[in-house]
Amino acid sequence: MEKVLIDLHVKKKLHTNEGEGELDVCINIPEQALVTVFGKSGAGKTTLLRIIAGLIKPEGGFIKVGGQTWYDSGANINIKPQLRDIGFVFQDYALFPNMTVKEQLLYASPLKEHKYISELLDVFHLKGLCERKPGKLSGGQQQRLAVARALARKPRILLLDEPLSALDSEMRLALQEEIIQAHTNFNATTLLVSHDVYEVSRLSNYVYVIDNGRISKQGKPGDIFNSAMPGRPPADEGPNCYCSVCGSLRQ
Amino acid sequence: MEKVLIDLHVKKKLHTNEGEGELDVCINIPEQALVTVFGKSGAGKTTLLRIIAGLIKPEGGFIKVGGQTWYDSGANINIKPQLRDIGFVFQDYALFPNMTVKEQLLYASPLKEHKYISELLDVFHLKGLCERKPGKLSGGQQQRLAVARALARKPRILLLDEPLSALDSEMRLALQEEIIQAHTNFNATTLLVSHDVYEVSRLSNYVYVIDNGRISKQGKPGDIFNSAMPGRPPADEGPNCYCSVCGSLRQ
Amino acid sequence: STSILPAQKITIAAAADLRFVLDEVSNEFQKSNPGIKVDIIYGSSGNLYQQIVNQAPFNIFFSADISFPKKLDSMNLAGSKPKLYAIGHLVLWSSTLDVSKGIEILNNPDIKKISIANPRVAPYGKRAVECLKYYSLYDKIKDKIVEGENVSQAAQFVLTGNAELGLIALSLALSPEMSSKGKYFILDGKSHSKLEQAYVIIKNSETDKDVLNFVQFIESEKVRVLFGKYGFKLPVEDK
Amino acid sequence: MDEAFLQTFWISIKLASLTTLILFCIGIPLAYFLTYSTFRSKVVLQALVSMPLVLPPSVLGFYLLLAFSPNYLFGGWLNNWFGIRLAFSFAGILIGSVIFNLPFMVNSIQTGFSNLPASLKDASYTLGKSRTTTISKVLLPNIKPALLTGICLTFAHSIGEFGVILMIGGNIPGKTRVASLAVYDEVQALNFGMAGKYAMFLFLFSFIILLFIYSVNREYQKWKRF
Amino acid sequence: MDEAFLQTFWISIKLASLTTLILFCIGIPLAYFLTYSTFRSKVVLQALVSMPLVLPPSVLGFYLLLAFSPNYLFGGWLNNWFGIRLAFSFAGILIGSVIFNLPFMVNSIQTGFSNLPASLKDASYTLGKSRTTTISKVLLPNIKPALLTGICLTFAHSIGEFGVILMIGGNIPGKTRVASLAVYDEVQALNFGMAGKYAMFLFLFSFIILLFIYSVNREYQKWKRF
Ligand SMILES: Nc1ncnc2c1ncn2[C@@H]1O[C@H](COP(=O)(O)OP(=O)(O)OP(=O)(O)O)[C@@H](O)[C@H]1O
Ligand SMILES: Nc1ncnc2c1ncn2[C@@H]1O[C@H](COP(=O)(O)OP(=O)(O)OP(=O)(O)O)[C@@H](O)[C@H]1O
Ligand SMILES: [Mg+2]
Ligand SMILES: [Mg+2]
Repeated sequence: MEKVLIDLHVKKKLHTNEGEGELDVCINIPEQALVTVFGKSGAGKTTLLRIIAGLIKPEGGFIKVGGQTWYDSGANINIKPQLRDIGFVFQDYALFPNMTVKEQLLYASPLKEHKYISELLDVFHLKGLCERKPGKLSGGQQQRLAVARALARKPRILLLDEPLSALDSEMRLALQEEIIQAHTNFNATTLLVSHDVYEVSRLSNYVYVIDNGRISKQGKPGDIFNSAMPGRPPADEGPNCYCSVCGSLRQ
Repeated sequence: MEKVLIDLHVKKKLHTNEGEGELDVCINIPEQALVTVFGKSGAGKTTLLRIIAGLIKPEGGFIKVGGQTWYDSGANINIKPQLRDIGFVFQDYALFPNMTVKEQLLYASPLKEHKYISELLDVFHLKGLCERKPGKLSGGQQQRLAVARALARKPRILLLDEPLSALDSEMRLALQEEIIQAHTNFNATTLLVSHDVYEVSRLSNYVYVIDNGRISKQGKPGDIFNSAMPGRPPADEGPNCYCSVCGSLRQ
Repeated sequence: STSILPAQKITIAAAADLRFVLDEVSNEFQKSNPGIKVDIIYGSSGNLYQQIVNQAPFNIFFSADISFPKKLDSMNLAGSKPKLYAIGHLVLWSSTLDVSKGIEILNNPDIKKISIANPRVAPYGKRAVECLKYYSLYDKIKDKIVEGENVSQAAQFVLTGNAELGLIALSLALSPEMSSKGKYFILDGKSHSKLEQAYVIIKNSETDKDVLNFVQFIESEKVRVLFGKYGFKLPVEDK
Repeated sequence: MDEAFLQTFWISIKLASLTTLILFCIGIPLAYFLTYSTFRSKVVLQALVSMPLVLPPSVLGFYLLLAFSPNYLFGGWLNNWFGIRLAFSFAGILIGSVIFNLPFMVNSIQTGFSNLPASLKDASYTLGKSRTTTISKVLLPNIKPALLTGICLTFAHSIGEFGVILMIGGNIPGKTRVASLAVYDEVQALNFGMAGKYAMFLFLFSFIILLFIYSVNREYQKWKRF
Repeated sequence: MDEAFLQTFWISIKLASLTTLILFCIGIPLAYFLTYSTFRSKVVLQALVSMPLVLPPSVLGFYLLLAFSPNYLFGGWLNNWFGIRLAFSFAGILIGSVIFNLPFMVNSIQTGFSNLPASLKDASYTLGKSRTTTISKVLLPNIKPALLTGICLTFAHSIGEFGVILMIGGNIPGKTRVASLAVYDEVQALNFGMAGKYAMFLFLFSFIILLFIYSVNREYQKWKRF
């Protein structure tokens, strides 16, 4: 088996629609894996990613990455987000209103690699907008910038919170390719939140399903999604529906 | 043919990734229709909706709704957004940070119909969160609130800018049902922006495709999406992919 | 020299009622001693005293009374004994009313406000209250009194017309700014204690020959005339 | 603490509270206009609003003294038609205080408005809400820290202000003699002990008020954020 | 305009610029601490920062005068060890001006910080940026209106301030006589014409500065928004 890179067990109280609950998850992610977190709206996916990034302090447990302990409630260790080598795509993008598209990427890139940034601008279809501030970008352009900014750092761990939800299917397919590329090119271990089963299947090799604050299922995408989802009719392609997503499945 | 409710022709300069362009569209929407606007990221969909809402002033053309002129560059008419009877779901939600979930709905509802609001809270799975402010909601919860708030007003025209993009497929299906319900219950003429072909097919009876600032295609969803999209391989359902979206097509 | 200030410059702290006369005096002095610059800083005597105690870089202090110079002397902060240089006068002043009948005017019901200097701080204010009490008018008109921070401000109140009548210094009433705009009446000296004004040289300045020059100049005939012009009586003359 | 002291103190509080109240009512529409209007020469108005900051208080007070005087235009009109004299009255120092504190209130509220995202206003408008409703229910509640700053600055500054009042107040006990003047008076009278006592009381009182306001604000902030 | 007036004016500008510069440097870390620290008793510090607003300038000036005096502890120490005398010197009035204007700068910047969404800080931290980088590259550029308000309030207020300087400056030409004192002096001299001329000059000068700053800010705002 591959070496485990991220090994965590965290607890955190949640207030959900159903009342008070607790997030209590154990996850092991091997080096260079691309793992998905899947779950209903409000299940705690974002919270989990923010805990890993060090933006929320859990109430108990530990987070170990490589040999290093990032968090340990027992030993009272909690290292700062700045020292965790991550790239985070926020669900609400969290772009800097004061910087142009290009400035955001330059800011994120520690070595200011102009060539790489120029590549990113190209791939994310932002070249023509590189002097604009985020306030003047469309929703999808903002999201693309958020992903590009996270990649600009070439982090060891990528945390992607629904990174492609605002994009049309064509763009989405292209950028899924980019995420796979980035993942292999600079060996980023990736944790992805997505609601799109096709996307999950295409990108990731392992899925965690969060339900009621616990990991209710985990396994390969094929195994998880072949067992029909609760409350959903079985797959059946009708002639009057062109499914753009499935349409391009075979690569 | 049904009576035309919205009749518009507007022009507005856009700065896109490809450089300066112009949005120049003509649209006729019959009363009680549910129409989709489809197009690439940055094509001008949001801009179009904001123009109809009166939040952006176009550079030329007119907007007529019912007998009333909302905008006319020639006659120098431009009525205020407050006087246009619309409900708008913003792509970035635009929730009020100071109000709880329930307060936002009450604020939106002109007659403060507690029963209806309570129904909305139920349907959108927000009842347990009704005393929370948006800062403490998950991404999907925020989006649900944004849709519920637009419906709370029972507007004559609903403008929905990717209203379900942040939701898991189960929730998405349920809320598509709600949008259809609202549409029939209070006869709202609806304009929807969505990237999800399945969603478009399921909800709407007419599609406008914006490309390069012009309406490049229009027609019934079946007609539009059966002609293969540019650059996409033809539809083909593979056995190793469970497509959650297509999976539930047949109702 | 140990002086903080560069040579050829004198800094004088002076009470507000001296403003016009000392300006003329220093002009005259500079005419006959070109190359010596005289800076005069005006303020209420109390405030200036306070600053001197806290080591303000002044060379001479002209107070509106004699008690502050005496206090400086007793604190060993003076470079000379306090010396009387003038005696001031308290006057009634108005731009609208006829004050020639004297203190009687205070019974005029048209008067809504009467301005005086703050009696707790300013020597002229203290004398004004004494005077009103002497004529048993104080309790009757108490509610009409408004106080200026110093005598100069009391003058401002009448000059702008916000008060109909003021009890102020004669030196101000004779100033070019006021003399053309209203009439004054000198109040009887027996109605209040004497306005004896004294100066001292500040410690360490008594060796400065420019300072000594200026002090000598104060005694000259030219200056006596100037003080007379602004209604001050001179100490010798008074005796 | 004798009666005169309490009276003086009470006038200070009355003056500061009324000033704050009046400026709150004037400040909101003015700040709104200055933030959102597209009127080109609004910068001139903006600069005028900030002027009381630049003019020394005594000079401002002196001009008010001229304006209030029955010998001049405005004061004469007031005097002849209404029999009102503003100099040396509570109404007069209130006017002075309102003018003098205008920039503190307006600039603070304006900073709040200009930090708000435009989307809030848009969203409220599309819900059919009038501008007034939008301001009172959406914009103002979202700039509470700025409103609080404005209120605190104004209240505190009018308690501490003495230059203008010195010029137009006439130091009349029970009417225009405020605490800050009393302290100044005692300092001038070299009555340092008494001055120290007054100043200490003023200090403690203001300190407690500020402490209270900031504690409340802290709770509010905590509740708003994560 | 004679030479003395220009000299006076120059001291005013020097004082206001230095005060603003110093407070800008102190104000940012202080406001940051007051906004983001979770330290429980920071409200006490917050209230202390606002105190100079409440104390009458003359009282503050008086206490400073005592503190600077070589007869007392602090001033004595300065005098004996360094031979420095702060009263009646430019350095002294600068210290007074800095203390007196502290709340204007700090409160403005703080309002700016507390209106920022938390996500900006979070995003910058996840990009591996230190706190200092985050403040200088992300937080500060996004609170430009608040910084501008702070700078304007401070600059303008230190041009107009005279109470404190009157007490500790001694109104010495060429050293501590600032424009606001000079105007006051002319008013005291009943020289209303000259006072008016000086005040008008001060007024116009400040008006132009404010107009300039607000125009620049307006451009910036336009550029930021839709
Ligand atoms: N700042 C907060 N403070 C307290 N509770 C919060 C906060 N943010 C979210 N929550 C609650 O915690 C729960 C989990 O939120 P989280 O954002 O992790 O959900 P999620 O799985 O990302 O959902 P979504 O798919 O809708 O984004 C939700 O029920 C939410 O209401
Ligand atoms: N405030 C603005 N000022 C100027 N240009 C803008 C502004 N907002 C968006 N644009 C530009 O106008 C074009 C159309 O934007 P719009 O938001 O309408 O796109 P969209 O079709 O909604 O895209 P998406 O699917 O990504 O949301 C984009 O290229 C964008 O860069
Ligand atoms: Mg989430
Ligand atoms: Mg859009």
